[in-house]
Amino acid sequence: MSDTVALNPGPALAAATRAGVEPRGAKPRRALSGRNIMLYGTLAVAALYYLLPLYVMVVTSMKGMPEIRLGNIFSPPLEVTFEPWVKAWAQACTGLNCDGLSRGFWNSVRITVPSTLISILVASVNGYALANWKFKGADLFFTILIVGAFIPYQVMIYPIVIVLREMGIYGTLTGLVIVHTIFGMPILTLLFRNYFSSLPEELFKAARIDGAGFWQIYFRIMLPMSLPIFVVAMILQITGIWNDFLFGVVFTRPEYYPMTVQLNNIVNSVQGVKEYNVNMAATLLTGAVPLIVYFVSGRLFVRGIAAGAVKG
Amino acid sequence: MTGQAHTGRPSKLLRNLSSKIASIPMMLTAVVIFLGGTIWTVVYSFTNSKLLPRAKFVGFDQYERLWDAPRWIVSIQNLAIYGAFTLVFSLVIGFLLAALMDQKIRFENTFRTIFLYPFALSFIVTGLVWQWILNPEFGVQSVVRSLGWTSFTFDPLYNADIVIYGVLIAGLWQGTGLVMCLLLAGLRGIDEDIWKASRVDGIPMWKTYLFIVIPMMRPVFITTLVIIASGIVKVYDLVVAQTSGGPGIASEVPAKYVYDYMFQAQNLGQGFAASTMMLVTVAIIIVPWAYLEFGGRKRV
Amino acid sequence: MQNSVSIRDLSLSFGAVNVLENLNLDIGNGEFLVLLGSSGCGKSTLLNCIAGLLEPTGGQIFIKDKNVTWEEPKDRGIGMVFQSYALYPQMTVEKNLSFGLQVAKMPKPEIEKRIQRAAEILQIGPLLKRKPSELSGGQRQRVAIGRALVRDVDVFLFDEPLSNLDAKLRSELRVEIKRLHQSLKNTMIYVTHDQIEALTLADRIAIMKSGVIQQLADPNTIYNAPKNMFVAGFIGSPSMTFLRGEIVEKDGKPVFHTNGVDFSLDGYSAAEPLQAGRKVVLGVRPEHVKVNEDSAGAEAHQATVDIEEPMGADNLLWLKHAGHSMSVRVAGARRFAPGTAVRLSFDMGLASLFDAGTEERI
Amino acid sequence: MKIRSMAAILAATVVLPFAAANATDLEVTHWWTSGGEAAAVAELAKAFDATGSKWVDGAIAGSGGTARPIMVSRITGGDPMAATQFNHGRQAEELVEAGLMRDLTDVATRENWKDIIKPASLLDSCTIDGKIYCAPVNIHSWQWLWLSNGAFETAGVAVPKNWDEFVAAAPALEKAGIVPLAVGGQPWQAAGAFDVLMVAIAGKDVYQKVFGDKDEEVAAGPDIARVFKAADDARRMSKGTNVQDWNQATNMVITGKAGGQIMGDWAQGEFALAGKVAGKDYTCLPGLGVTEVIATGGDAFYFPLLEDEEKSKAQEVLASTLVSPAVQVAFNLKKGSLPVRGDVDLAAANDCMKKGLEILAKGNVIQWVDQLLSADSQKQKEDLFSEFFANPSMTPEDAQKRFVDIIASAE
Repeated sequence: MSDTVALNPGPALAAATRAGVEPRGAKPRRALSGRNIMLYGTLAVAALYYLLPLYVMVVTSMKGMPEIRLGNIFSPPLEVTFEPWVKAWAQACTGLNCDGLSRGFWNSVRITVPSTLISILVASVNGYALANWKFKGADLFFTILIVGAFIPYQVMIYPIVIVLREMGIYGTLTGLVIVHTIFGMPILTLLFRNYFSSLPEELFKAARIDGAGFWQIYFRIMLPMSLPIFVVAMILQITGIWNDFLFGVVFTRPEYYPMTVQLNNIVNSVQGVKEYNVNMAATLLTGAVPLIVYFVSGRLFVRGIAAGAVKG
Repeated sequence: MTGQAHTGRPSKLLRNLSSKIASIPMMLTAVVIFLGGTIWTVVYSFTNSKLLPRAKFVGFDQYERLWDAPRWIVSIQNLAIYGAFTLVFSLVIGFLLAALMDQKIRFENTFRTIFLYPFALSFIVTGLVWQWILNPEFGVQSVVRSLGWTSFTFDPLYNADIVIYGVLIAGLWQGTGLVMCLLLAGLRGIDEDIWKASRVDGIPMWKTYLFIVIPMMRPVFITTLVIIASGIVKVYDLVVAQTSGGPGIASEVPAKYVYDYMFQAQNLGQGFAASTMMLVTVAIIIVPWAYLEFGGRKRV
Repeated sequence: MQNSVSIRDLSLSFGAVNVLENLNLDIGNGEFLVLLGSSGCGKSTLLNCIAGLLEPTGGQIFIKDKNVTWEEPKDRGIGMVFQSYALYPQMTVEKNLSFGLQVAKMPKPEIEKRIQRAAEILQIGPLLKRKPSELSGGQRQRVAIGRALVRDVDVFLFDEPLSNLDAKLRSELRVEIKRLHQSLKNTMIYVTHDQIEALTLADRIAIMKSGVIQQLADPNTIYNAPKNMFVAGFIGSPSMTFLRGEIVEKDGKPVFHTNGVDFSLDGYSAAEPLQAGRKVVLGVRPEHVKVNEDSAGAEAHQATVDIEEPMGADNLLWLKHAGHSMSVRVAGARRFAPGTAVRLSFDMGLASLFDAGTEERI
Repeated sequence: MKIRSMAAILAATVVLPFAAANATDLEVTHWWTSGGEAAAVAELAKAFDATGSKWVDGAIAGSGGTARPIMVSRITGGDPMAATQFNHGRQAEELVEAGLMRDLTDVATRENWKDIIKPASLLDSCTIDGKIYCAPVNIHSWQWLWLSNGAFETAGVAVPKNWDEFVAAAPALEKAGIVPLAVGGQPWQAAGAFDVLMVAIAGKDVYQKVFGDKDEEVAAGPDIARVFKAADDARRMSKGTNVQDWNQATNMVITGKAGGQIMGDWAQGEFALAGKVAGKDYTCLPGLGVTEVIATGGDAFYFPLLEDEEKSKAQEVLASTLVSPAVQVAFNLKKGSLPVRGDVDLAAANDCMKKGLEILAKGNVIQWVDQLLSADSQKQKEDLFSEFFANPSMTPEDAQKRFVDIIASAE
């Protein structure tokens, strides 16, 4: 843990990085004090509330339909079956195409990867420009952007359809990537701006004295110091874009439809029996990628937020 | 200092040129999409556009109809309730969890992952699973009843008076983990000497949190607030997946009104009028604050 | 002497706040100029303007007779050392030193040569492969100086380079910077709030307050003939004692009079005639007062010891004299119990006299 | 990109030997995604593929509410599909007026749609300014009351033969712990149930006056007041339904948890799927057993204007395929809906379907609300009735007042 402290020279940076790792509250005293029982008890109860739905999803997804109709949703499956998973992944139908979620998986990847990369690149450059190269009027644009974070997506569908149509990229992957970049921009720019503002300003000055320009400073000085905040941005974007349904379906053609469209089709197949087990399996399969990203990089997430969002 | 050619101040436009060029995507987004889209929306809210936008102006007709619509009124009330409770509860729960997590506990990583994972799931999934859990025939109610308490009633999704709280339970489940993370990060940013000082001064822990630590966490609270509040205004998917606005119109929200009228009712003008009301409300609350917070301040 | 850096009518304001106002300054070739002042006086702002990191609102800056007011920092021929060192954390020391040269697309052998030279001068050869995080504060600051050194520039800018170091390291590096200046003979502009650094390093000191240079002179003049009460009070520790009074005529000569006590002004060379009745302030530095234990004497400067502060080499006495409190420095060996009555004599040649209204030196 | 081009090469090598080299792909969007629906769509696709072109399926689940915005966006966004489903009615009116849709008058004249499509009102819905813009594919009627014979047996009362008997039997059902009338939570179900009640109780003429002529006075009059009284009964009987989707409500009837449900003919697919037999396990009462009429709701295909010459030709082929007799039979049998032409034989139809066909043959048809009211007014109605059915404190009189307002403002 402490090695991260040593890695960073600037006091502000060191504090920021260390901040994500070490608990700072008052120290606990005895192991089995009343205080500890309260502490862990509360945490355990909270954990139960957060875990319950996941448990229900997993359990339900492994039951057969007859068992679901009879039993309660919390009881473990009497007979474990993976049939719903298979069905959700490979057999569930959308209209004439009966290949389940698998159909949309690669599309989701094809959408998420470039959208995540480009939106982060653009937002980080914005944040960098706002933090270090502020020009007259920059704050105005930023304020509009922040207000834009509050605009419901649905409101913007028509204007964006028109803009994309005029640009001639409606229905293309490029168009969708741009849409994701636009709607990811407010929050990401805020995060990056805060992060870059928290870096010691003298580093930036030193680089300018060294003759580095806008892009050289960005790529050679700022980027290498910004891993934590990039991790945060990546997690937020992967989650958001992977889970997106509306844009994926409105701004592309069927050959690009992401996995969530199939999920929607499976879950909302209105005219048929509701197969809860398949729904849950499909839900878990669709959520798998962001979930894995969270489980793997959750630690970096807190550290990154500590480094970025904390500083105003 | 003589004989030197006098170099004039370069054009204002060219100063910081790279920065300006690099900010073009941001400027375009801000001006064309957010500002332009907003203006376009406002303009067309004064028309009777149906399926397609058309410039037949009808004055305030759409607004009169909007404010006469019981569903819109219910939506606004729901948003107010949902918003107020989400704001308060996610900050309170998020902060409590963060404070607990900050007590040098064991298994911190495990707990954090548990609290945070719902954020990885979409609102659609969140709505579905909580619909399932709160279903009186399968979920919590039936389980408690099967344990012997047969008069137990807990069916928020089928009770118009409390349905919005059912949505709230799901919304908090999805969002508080992130709030906790943000606030935990903020807590970790507090100088340890503050804790030492307050311990030496004999200030009770809760007082230290309330009067010293929380005021020091202002920046992180602002980021958190932006994220929570923008989520509240946009709440749509969750309601659609969990209750579809029901029972009746008891859990309708403004974003859903906008979407339904724009696309299902094919009455763009009405949808735009509702959007405009949302935008105006947001603008009245957010713009002055955002400008104070992000605008005039100079970097030190 | 040819000027290395010239500043003409420089102004800078943030909104309604004027940080610098019509500032003029000429710095000679090879001169070591210290910008001294308390925080917020505009000294760092001025340095940043010279570096090109801040754009002035008005006026011009010349370096080597070239108008660089609107030039990029890199084109100004300057190197800069920062308070927080500002080393790039992800690069080794070597990379830190070579970054600017690489950006300038300098050929590799030349870069290596320059790094070798800088490493030799600063004795950081063994550190070249390390990351900044593996260095001590003093080492980091050497590297930071090295980064300016390799640029092989005419003007070095230091922005409080020693403020983050502890007292011992600070005095060591101070000496080293002085040595560096002596061997390189570059122009150096050095910002600090520490008067010891200013007095020890500077060829000339510019004392600033509210964006205006109060006095620009060599350390000796600054110390002994401060131009106004601000400068007089700012330099010297403990501060100069100020006695408020007026000029009276006695035996045909002007005499300083306060609280019923007269001070002969013999030996003080006033720049203007001292008219009787003029309200003035007499400034006396602690070491310019002689203390005689023998309380009897012709001169009426009787005082009593209030507090004694032994400091090793010196002994600092706080005295009550004619209703004023006054600090006096005596040799460390001379001890006085509180309450002791003493007799003072003043070296008027080294005292300062200010107009009570304008606070300017008379 | 690589994968795509590889797939293209693969497809080319595989397809070329069999199909004509100029096979045209047509993308068709629709919201038919359940098992029975998909099977029905497959019939359309099969028939179209047989003409040498290719049906590329673009299904979007979640009913028209989810799918329509996507379709409209794509058409207005300049990246239209080749054909798309809409309901009979006015949903695509503006797209046609904006000149974005293809004029099918040529095909229709050539194939004499005016004479073969029955009832004629279907084609009227497709006609704007004398030109025909869509190909109707089926008729779905809403006017059905589905009853669970088992539930009534449990309650110890006879299976009702009309709405009044049903209302009278409700207390007995309730006593037996059975929800008399299942009404799902989705807004369109409540609104649809009301419309059905209106036709049944107030009759065809009143219905036509209110929705067709937008006559406020009739809407405020005693006839409609009676309908609201009936809706009030329905509301009382529907208490405790607690499901969202219509098919879950149907499932309550199938399992005997509910006595009956007012729902369109698509519900019989659910009964069939559960292995229930009409007349034995369940009973269907067209027109609620009061006024036997069939409303001609349903689906039609619209064809956006395309630049590609080949595709435009294929669009015409698709249009004529959709209304061809063989396709009509195959499609509607699977879909459980009625064909749009009177000259086909549906011998394989079940009892309930046959009842519908009879009524259709008698010409007892009305236009459905979708054809008479704009989507906007429909949505307002949905809001009103979903609130009405969920909120017992709303009086029928208040509801009627709001209903009158909606009719008054309808275009």
